[in-house]
Amino acid sequence: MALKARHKRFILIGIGLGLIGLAAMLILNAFQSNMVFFYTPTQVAQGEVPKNTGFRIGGLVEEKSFKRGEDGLSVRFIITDTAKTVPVIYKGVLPDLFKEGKGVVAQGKLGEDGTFTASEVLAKHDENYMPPEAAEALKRAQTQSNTVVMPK
Amino acid sequence: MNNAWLTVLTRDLLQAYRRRSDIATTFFFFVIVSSLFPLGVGSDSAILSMIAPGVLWVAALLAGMISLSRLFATDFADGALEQMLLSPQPLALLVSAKILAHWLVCGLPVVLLAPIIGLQYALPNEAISTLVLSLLLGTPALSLIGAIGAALTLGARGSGLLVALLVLPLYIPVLIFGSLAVAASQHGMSPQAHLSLLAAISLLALVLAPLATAAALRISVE
Amino acid sequence: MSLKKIIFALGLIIALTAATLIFFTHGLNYIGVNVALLGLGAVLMRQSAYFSDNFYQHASPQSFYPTAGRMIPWFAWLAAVLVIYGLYISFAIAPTDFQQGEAYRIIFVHVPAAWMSMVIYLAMAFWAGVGLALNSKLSAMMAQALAPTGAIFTLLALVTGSLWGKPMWGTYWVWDARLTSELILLFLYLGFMALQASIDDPRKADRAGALLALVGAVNIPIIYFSVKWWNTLHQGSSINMGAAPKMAATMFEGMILMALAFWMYTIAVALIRVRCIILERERNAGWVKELSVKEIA
Amino acid sequence: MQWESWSAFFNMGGYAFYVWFSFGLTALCVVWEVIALRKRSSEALRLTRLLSQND
Repeated sequence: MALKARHKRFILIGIGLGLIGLAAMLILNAFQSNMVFFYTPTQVAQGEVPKNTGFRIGGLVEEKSFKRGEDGLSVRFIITDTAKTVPVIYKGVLPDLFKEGKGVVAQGKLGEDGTFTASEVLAKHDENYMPPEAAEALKRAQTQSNTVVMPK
Repeated sequence: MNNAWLTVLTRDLLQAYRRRSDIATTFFFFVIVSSLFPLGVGSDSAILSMIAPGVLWVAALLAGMISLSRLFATDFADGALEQMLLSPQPLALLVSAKILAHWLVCGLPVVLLAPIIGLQYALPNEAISTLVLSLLLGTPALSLIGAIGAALTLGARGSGLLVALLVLPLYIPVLIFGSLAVAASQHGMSPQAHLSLLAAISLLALVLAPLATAAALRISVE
Repeated sequence: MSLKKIIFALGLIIALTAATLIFFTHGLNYIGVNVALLGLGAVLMRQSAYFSDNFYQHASPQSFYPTAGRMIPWFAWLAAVLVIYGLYISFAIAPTDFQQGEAYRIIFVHVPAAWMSMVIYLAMAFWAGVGLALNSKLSAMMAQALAPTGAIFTLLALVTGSLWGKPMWGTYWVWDARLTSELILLFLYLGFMALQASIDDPRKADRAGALLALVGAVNIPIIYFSVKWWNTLHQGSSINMGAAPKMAATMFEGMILMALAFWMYTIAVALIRVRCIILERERNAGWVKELSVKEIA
Repeated sequence: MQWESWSAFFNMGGYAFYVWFSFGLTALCVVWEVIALRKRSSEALRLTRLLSQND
């Protein structure tokens, strides 16, 4: 079958565009499913986490959950995503930004009893930068009226 | 569909058959590198199965890379490349035949061998099937992207090391998604997202890499 | 040059700068606006003096060499003034951060360096592409002159980032998407420079390097959007067009001043380097010999 | 002004190492690049002169 060169080029371009479209579909499909740097406590509760291996768990440190052990080194706290919680045990130095109510990512293993034994704890901070007075003012404004939307 | 395309493909395959020792190099490189790790790390099967996805993917990646510098070098030396540049057929099309030949010779054997190596690393069955699938979807991208690097360094000084410097950074996404897919199925998660990203990378490379390789060849041979 | 041509050239510069700014501040949200601006830029490029009838005359190394020489002091002084003012704002005026204390001041070098590492790569790929498409020597030389500075800024972004990460996140390095892709960017710069260095014929080296730069340009959006695609440790960007910056005004000011200072510095350094490259490559041209004789006298 | 004394300024709220290392390294890179470029241009000019004198 003798095709004209021009027709052949059109066919090739068509195939190329089709393949690119297919690739775009596959990428969209991938981002619909679960691909994350860390898992949330809700996912832990629903068992959507890797089994028999370490993983990262992320969320906020629950207010008033932080306790230091008798040895002065090990710490216990609870990670929450405001729906579910996971208790965490950790032995080692905490980053400076580690605070109750702030973001945290812990690497470690989930025990049989549902306690997460962390080998590394990292602080996750947000993209807000402001002087302490401004942060204080924002906080006050928020407690006065809950209608004020704070940047997360 | 296209005679010139088939000619290039069969010619490359025939050449590879005549120089079987070259194929064997790739093959044994993969086997030896992946067998060295247990000797260096220890025979603890828990550790081995933990590092298996990464190690096997890195070994496959390096095995595919060491044969890249030969992809266009022989054709360049015997003048066949110049004929291809002058031929009325689109160069990108002919280049795609050469890349397919490279994958059949260097990529496919690694895919077929992977289950055996996976057993050595105490991988569970589902993980082994994911490993094979991920290599099947990912290694074409390695050959395609590698061809750009091989064409760019044709005739450059110290091209072996240069190919590594140019190509390895571009390989990283393939490596990441490939090993994550295996790790996911190892730990009872679905590898589907990673596998579809691998397929997407291969498809994009299939469209763009032959064009870029053809342009690079025109620059290198003039 | 006629007034019409000057207006075209200015319009071109404004359109391309606006497109780049929108891309970096708002990402894909305004892709339509961005494409339109780039299209406008391309149309103006065809019209403007530099890229139509007089392109080859203006773009010859011979006429650019003295022009670059005249431009360098301007950009160098501008960089010096901006960096002094920027450092003053960053250290004396900008307040302490409410959660990171003084450590956040690393932002004043880290973010500008990270921006420059990406902007320089885009500029490099742009000049490389122009060099490849129009076969102009000077564009390829510009691309070559930008690469080392880009590599330095990429390295600085990585090192200052890890020095910031240690006290704040608790680690010098994590393999998250953004850090990893910035590392890949460094490798791409090094690969570009190594490829150019290892091809003896300079014209061939130009074109091979240009192709590599364009292939690698695919990586830049991956770096920028990785933060949004993957949920990672690295925080989102503080500055988005259309929304107020999530920073105190003086902090924002310091960061922008430092970024502008880095930008001016980059232009000055790239111009000095392009002059070196012109001298090294055109050594045997008559005008270079005349010039050197003139400079001795 | 943000600082009560020079020592407070240099201490950077306890983050002196990280902050000054970052800024110092940046300054070092810039100075190094400028010096290297000066060398390169004077070398290029010198060689060009040498070539033109040989004619």
